[in-house]
Amino acid sequence: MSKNMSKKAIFEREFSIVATLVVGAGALLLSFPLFFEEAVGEIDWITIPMVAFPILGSIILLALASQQPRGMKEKMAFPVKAASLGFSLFILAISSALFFGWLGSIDWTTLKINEYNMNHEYTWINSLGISWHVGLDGLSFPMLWLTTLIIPITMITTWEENSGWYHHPLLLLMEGSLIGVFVALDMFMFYVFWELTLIPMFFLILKWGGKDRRYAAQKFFLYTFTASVIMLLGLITLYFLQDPSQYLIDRGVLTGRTFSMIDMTNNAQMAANNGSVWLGESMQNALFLMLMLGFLVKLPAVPFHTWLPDAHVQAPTSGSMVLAGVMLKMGAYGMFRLPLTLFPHALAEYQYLLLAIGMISLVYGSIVCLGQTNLKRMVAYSSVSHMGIVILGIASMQPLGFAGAIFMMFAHGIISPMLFSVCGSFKHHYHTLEIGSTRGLAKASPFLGVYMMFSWMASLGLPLLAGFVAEITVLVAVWMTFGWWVLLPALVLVITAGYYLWSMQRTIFEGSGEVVLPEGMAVEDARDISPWENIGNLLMALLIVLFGVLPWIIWDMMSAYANAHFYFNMGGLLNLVAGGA
Amino acid sequence: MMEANELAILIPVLPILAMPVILFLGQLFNGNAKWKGFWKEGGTISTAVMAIVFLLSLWLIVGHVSAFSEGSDDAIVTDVGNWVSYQLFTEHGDMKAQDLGFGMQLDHVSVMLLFVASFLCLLISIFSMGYMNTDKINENRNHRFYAEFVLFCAGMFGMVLADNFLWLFIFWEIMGLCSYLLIGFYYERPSASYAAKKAFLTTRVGDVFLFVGLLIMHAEFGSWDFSVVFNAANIGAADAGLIKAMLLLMFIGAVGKSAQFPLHVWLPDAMEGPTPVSALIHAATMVNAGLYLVARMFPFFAAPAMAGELSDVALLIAMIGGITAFMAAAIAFVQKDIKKVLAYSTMSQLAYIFTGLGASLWFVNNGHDELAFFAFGASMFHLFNHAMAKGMLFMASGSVIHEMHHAHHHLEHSEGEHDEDDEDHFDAQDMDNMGGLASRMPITAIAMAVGSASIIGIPLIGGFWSKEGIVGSAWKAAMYDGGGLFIIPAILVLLTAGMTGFYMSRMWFMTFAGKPKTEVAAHVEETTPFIPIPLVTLTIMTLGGIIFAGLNFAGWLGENSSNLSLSHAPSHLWHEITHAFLALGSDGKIDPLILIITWTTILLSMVIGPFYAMSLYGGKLAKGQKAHWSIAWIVALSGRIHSSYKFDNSVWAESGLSTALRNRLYFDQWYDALMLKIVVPFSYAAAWFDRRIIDGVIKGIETGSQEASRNIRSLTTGSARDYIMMAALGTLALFLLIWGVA
Amino acid sequence: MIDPSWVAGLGVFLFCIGLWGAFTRKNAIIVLMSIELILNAVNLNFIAGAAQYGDATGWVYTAFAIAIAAAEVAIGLAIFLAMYSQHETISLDEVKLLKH
Amino acid sequence: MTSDVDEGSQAVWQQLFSDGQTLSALMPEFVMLMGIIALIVVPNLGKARIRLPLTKIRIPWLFGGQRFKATSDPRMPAIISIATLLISTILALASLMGNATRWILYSGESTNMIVLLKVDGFARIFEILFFGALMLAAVATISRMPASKPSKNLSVKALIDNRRQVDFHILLLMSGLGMAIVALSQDLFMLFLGLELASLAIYVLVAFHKESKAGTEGGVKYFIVGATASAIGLYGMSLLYIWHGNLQVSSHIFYADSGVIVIQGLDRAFANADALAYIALGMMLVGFGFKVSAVPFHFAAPDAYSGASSPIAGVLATASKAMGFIGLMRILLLISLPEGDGSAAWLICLATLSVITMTWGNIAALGSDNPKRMLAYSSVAHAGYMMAALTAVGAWRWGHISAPEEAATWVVTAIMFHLVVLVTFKLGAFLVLALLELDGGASRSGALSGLARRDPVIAASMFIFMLSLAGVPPLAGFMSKFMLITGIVNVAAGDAGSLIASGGITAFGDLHWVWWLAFAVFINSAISLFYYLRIGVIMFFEEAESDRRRPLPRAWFLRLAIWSCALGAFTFGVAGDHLIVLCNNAAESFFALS
Repeated sequence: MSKNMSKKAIFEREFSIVATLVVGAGALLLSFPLFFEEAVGEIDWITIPMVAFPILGSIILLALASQQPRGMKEKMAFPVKAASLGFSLFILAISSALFFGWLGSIDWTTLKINEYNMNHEYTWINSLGISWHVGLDGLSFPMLWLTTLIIPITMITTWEENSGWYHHPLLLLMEGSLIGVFVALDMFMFYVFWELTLIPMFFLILKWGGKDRRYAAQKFFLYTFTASVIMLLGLITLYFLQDPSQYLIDRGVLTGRTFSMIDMTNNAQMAANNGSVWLGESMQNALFLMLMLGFLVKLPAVPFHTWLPDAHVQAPTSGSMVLAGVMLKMGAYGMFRLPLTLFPHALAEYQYLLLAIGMISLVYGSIVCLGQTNLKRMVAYSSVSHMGIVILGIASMQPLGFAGAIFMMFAHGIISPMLFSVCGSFKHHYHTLEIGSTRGLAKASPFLGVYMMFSWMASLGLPLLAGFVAEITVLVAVWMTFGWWVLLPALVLVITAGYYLWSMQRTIFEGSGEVVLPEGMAVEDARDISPWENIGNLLMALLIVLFGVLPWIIWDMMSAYANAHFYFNMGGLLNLVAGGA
Repeated sequence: MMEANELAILIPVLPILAMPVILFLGQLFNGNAKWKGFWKEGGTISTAVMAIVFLLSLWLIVGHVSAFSEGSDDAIVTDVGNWVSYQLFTEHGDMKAQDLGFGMQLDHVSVMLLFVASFLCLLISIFSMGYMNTDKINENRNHRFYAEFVLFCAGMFGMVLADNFLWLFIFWEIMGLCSYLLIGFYYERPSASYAAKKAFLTTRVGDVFLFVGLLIMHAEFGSWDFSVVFNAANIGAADAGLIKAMLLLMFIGAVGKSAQFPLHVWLPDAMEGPTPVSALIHAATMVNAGLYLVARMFPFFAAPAMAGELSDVALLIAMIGGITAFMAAAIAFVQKDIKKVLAYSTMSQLAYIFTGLGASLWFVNNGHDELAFFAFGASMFHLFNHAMAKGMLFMASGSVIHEMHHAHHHLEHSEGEHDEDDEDHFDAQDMDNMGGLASRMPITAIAMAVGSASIIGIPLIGGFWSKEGIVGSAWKAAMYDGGGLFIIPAILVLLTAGMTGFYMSRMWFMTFAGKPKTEVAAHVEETTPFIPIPLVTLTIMTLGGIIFAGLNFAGWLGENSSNLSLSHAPSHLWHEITHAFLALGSDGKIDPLILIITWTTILLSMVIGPFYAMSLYGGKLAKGQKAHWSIAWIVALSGRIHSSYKFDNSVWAESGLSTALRNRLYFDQWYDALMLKIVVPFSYAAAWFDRRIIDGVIKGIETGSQEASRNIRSLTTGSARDYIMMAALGTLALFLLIWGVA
Repeated sequence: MIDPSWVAGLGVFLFCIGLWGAFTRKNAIIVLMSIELILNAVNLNFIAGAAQYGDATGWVYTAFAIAIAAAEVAIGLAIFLAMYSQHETISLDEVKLLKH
Repeated sequence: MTSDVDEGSQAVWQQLFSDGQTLSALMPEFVMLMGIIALIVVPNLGKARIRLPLTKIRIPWLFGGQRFKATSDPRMPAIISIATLLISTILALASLMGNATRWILYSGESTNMIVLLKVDGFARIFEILFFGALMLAAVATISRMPASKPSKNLSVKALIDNRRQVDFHILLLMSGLGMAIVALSQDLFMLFLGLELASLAIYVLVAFHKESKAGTEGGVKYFIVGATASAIGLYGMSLLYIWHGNLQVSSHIFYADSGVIVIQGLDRAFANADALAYIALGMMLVGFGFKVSAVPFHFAAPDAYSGASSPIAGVLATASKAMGFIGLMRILLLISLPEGDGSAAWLICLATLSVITMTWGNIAALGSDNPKRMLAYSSVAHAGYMMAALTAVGAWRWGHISAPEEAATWVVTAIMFHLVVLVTFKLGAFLVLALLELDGGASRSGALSGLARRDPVIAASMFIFMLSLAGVPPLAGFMSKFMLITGIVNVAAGDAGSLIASGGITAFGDLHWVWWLAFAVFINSAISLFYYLRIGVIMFFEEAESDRRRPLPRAWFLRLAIWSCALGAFTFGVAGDHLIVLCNNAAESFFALS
């Protein structure tokens, strides 16, 4: 549209856009207390900005940048990137302030089940009892903090991605929708954000992806969407299994029911407390399976995992980092939030099914890793294998297992981005991901080698790095519930070490003196990673060490959540565990 | 004393903190002249840290030793802090609050190990400043070495000090990582990176079993703290079968770490690392970790509830020890590489200690506490002696190699044309290139002689005191009723004593006696700085074994009650000697069995082994070469024997057995075959399955739906009449349906 | 007067003929004629019903139906003309550019 | 559906043309009529004069002669029709707000009276839908006829001739009038009249491009099949008339001065229906099935869509489909739902029909390269979704549940909501194609390639439409599909909620099997996502074809329409609450019988 426009005209238009947006936003912000205060009650000044700022910010930046002529876009890249980084850092500041109690001085370890900090509810679609309902607890807050942490790091690491005026705002959009998923306490809202996350990822893969990016992106979108619509069907069924008479009139004017997780959990809790099975056995099982399907695909667990390697291999570094770092955790988070909380009996019923799925994901995933010739694909399968540990922790039905699983989510959330950023740098500098096509890169690019070794070691569960805490806690729980089954995960520890060390030996080591580069690559082209990648990797490495040496920083709230959760489900689980162990 | 305890945490923490500092500075000043000169590329820092740590631990040790001798509690525990706390849901349906904290515990064994570790680490750090920094190949990357080195030491200290099995395991794993890094220090060598991977994976296999054992322990005791786990009442409450399984699993872990059969394959390859690393891993630290773990199992066997239950575990331990000792010694016969010889001798000596521990555990489990304490003490004492001697031997061999290297370089330069690949042809570690070095590097020669003597067990020198005790205990165990199968390890260790005598002296003579076999060997000079310091120190330590014997170190290590006092050292020394040579028991009677065993051992190890070695490999020095008086007579003697007794061992040399030994009994081949022929192809098959079958289903759905779409759309023929016809048929179907329902 | 059922019967007969024609004939105009037949059957039905119930609305319906039929024919023929000017045929089987 | 009409009903009964009230009640329709007349008259105004005989006085006589500039302006007809539609939309909205139910009835003698029209929220919402959709189409075609492919012997100049515009917009308004009558009608034949008025206009509109082969061919096919179908439907009605004696949708009791007059409508009659009645029902299903393009009556639809110009295709996919659904709902939900225990007779066949329809539509759309055909098939699929919801009502076992009407009302609400928001994104998608047609045809997916480069805003809105069609939150399409599903599941769950609350247990097997229809809908929407996403991929990540590098033409009105559609598609998704409430009131008035 804007072909031969004068600089002046461009400037005027930009100015007008910015001015209108800024003025509009300011007016909205100011008018909020004036007009809506009494309408909605006191306003949630923490969560709403955390969700809204990134999304609005990204839309503004995209709108601003997409209208520019070609040359202008490249010029705008830097300010846009800086702006998006600034947004995400701002969000990180908020969440960290919450974490360390500087904001609202919140103690995350004292929450009971179904108690939430910053619990706000505004009616949204009143006729169906849908509301904008947010809150945070020991389960969702670590995930939220992880998100706010990983996104800026991703932005820094992939700072030099081409057409960044488009790339970084997408990451920002990603952050907003992910935060929405983690703060949602209304099932409808949860689902909306759940699906919203797909769109930026779709674009990331499609725009910056590899050769088969089109296939991978569509597969990713379709696969997860299919699973989650079945999950949605389960949610709707659950919705209609409530009794209209139970709720106030303002819950679902037309249906008299509600999507609020809190109310659902209350019902389940009441049922559990008086020893009865909420909704009845078969209904619980059916709904449990429907919800779990959606989450297992997202996790992903074998045999629903095949979208992951394709997506990862084709995705750009940033996409892989966010996908592995945060999006996979949505699945596990959802499991804890809905099925495990609402259907303890079904959990007990399908304990051994989960055990089987977890074991298969773990063992099979690691064996397949060993057989990969593509570095990124190997790492992707290792994600599958690690998520198997999460499932095992759930299947163990031990508070320790639950806490360990949550910690695994967090630990993998900070380790896997580093894995993928290393793979990305490898691809970026050596234009290949084939294991064995290079030798002795540690000489040519020592930092790459160091980070690769570090992240590899972190991922194979080396003590005093974040992964180890999760593994040992989960496996203790697994032994206590399943006994000798624990030998399989133990075996996997060896296999994991095997494929990681083997891949390192065949990429960054050997070469006896001179570096072996992939065909058609001159030695002088072999450079070390860029400062940006360096910073990003260093940050992640520090985090991994921090949470490996001092896990209690974040472990305590997870453990508190798991315990509370467990006391709540006790009524249902006691006899079963006693029988099952 | 409390101060010492509070400061004790610094012992592992200081090195850990030193590591990033060294790395950072190294990155910063890499290539800088001052950094190379004064700072030794971090060597100075690590030495300083090690010195501080050594002083700290000395302080700690002295304090505790005196505390022990005042008869205070045997273990002093300091709690440092909590790590993670959680809740457990027991089968009885109640929630137990748990927490995994880190604390430090000191008792006799850990005191001894702490001393060994800190002392040797300090010496090795000094040694490396000489060895590493004067070698071209390490230019500008020594800071990596020192960083990994200090981390390694931290792991060792932490493991020794930890007061619960979780932290023991954590530091254990850190050591595994560091051994990986250090063995793979020359990562550009395929052999090195292969060896590193092998070491990590092999030990990892053991670690995993240990891990599972720890899980069982946690399930049984609900904790990993020594204080809880070693409580006899708790052990009594636990399930005996599971305890047995737990001990077995933990022992596999120890086997992996201490390179015992069948997980021994990694140790010889680990020689790929720089020599200080070999000294570190194979003498001072890592290999002792396994022994330490097994020693830690003592209370389980001692617990009354387990009496008689676990004797076969003990037997297994001893058996593995015996087999490994014999096998390693046999392989050591044919090794040409000086460090390989030492590696196998390490294996074999550790195996001795395992045998001794096995005997001790067997005794205590069958209620013969006295003998148990004796065997235990002997084993620990042997650990001590072996650590000292072997550390020294490795450093001495390092010095030899280093000087050989230098001499070679020197020659190359003097001859002018200097091409790199020539260096590869010349193997500075091959004993066939050496010979006659006794005169050229006296300090090294003496140190090596003393060390070998200690390993062989020449009377009155360090190793002698402990080895006797181990062999004797094994035989005693064999002779006691129920210990019948102990005869196998007993015989094996007895034979091994003789073989030790052979291969150690073989190494010494091949290296130092006779004429120089190559031009290089003739030009060796002993010039490198720093290297002599540790050699001399350790020579003294080794020779000082007799003092430790006098102090009843063994007894002190064995039964926690007795104390170290110089006052009745002489009397006790006399008691020791009589006990050693006349098998005079405490009751003043002579035990004939032990008498026979003792003298057989002495004969084998001191006479027969060395004699054959001399006759095969001995020889006079070249004309004009003078050795130091302390070893000159040995050289001379070897020369005489060599010339007078000619053995023709060509038959044996060609025999299949020796080939098998040269190929390390084909263990490595088998393991590699297992990996490459079975595991890897299987994994490729799995990958194929994943792509083609599981993902194939998805792809099939996609293609199938496209096909279906094509077919369906082909029904839209484009002719209006067909449309009407279709509609009519559909309507018909509808009517039928309505009919069916209405 | 005649029994309305006869009229309705005739209607059924016409309907069948019309339907058959619509299925079988290629020529668009003849198909249109068959559709007209169906509409006539409708008219007969309405008349029969009106006679049956003595209800005036039947007649009204019929009147409207005839009008509709006329309109349909007019539009139909117009469209056929347009088709003919483009395709030079009015055979329904020969215009199949758009398919699948 | 009704048991008895309560005596004291506040509803207003009035004779057709008896008083001014009818006029006020039917004001939107009259405005449409006026608009049509204006369209006929105004373009002919010119400066023609006649001389009085025997004098020199020339009286300006506005018809004929040299036309004024304004009246010959090609935009003028469109402006008139837009104004007309706008006014009638506003009027309809006003009367919706004041929602009073009026029954317009015709009485010959005082003995037999028939109810012709019922002015209520239901009708009003649908009128707004129709007028809105047509208005968007009119706005889209304001400046020129979007010509799919002008033939060589005819220039675009001729295509944008004022006369053609007049014809086009007259037809547009007529179809709107017909649709409005369908929405209002309370008597089946009345409904049929409206239907025919609308369809006949649309037949012509489809074939409006008589210069192109495709246009005429599509028109012919659509006409032939449509005429046959509606003839069959009419025959079914006539059978019903024979069977029952009137075609009233619902029963009534009037208290006229001549005494109590009872009309027994078909709803009562079907309580004891016989074979004839069901045959008639089936025939009418054929008639309306064609309008909603349900399998197997949908075959002509893709051809018609790809033959017609895109705005018209959009009207077909939204307004005309909605018209068909009004008929279906009247027949199935009002007439042929049995009272008392047991589910409706047509349950099984409609369930099968819906599943086949949605699956067929999606599978067929998977592989079609022509965007218009793809959208046509997708609209077939959407018909399937809505029929599934209808089926759920058929499955309702009356009396088993505390408040049965709620479920039925809810389903009708969902369908209405779906039809309304469908206008925003389905028609919007077609308008984007219209914009591309101005750039030389949109009959291949290649036409869309590189659209993001050429025009990011249009591409973004197209992507919004696609995701909305697929039902991706937070867009309107998701909301509507969500509501359809809730309708079905609500029926399937029955009174399980209160059962559970009272300590009872509901096994999963106790859910009615229509639950699986919801399952089918979701699986199908997952399948459909594939081809919708493909459009997105083509737009964003394929290089534009060599002859299509230049930016799109500035058709500001068309862009305006597209943007408003995109805005609606987003707004109704995140803030559809009020619309839901409106639809719910309308649904209640739909079932209210007096």
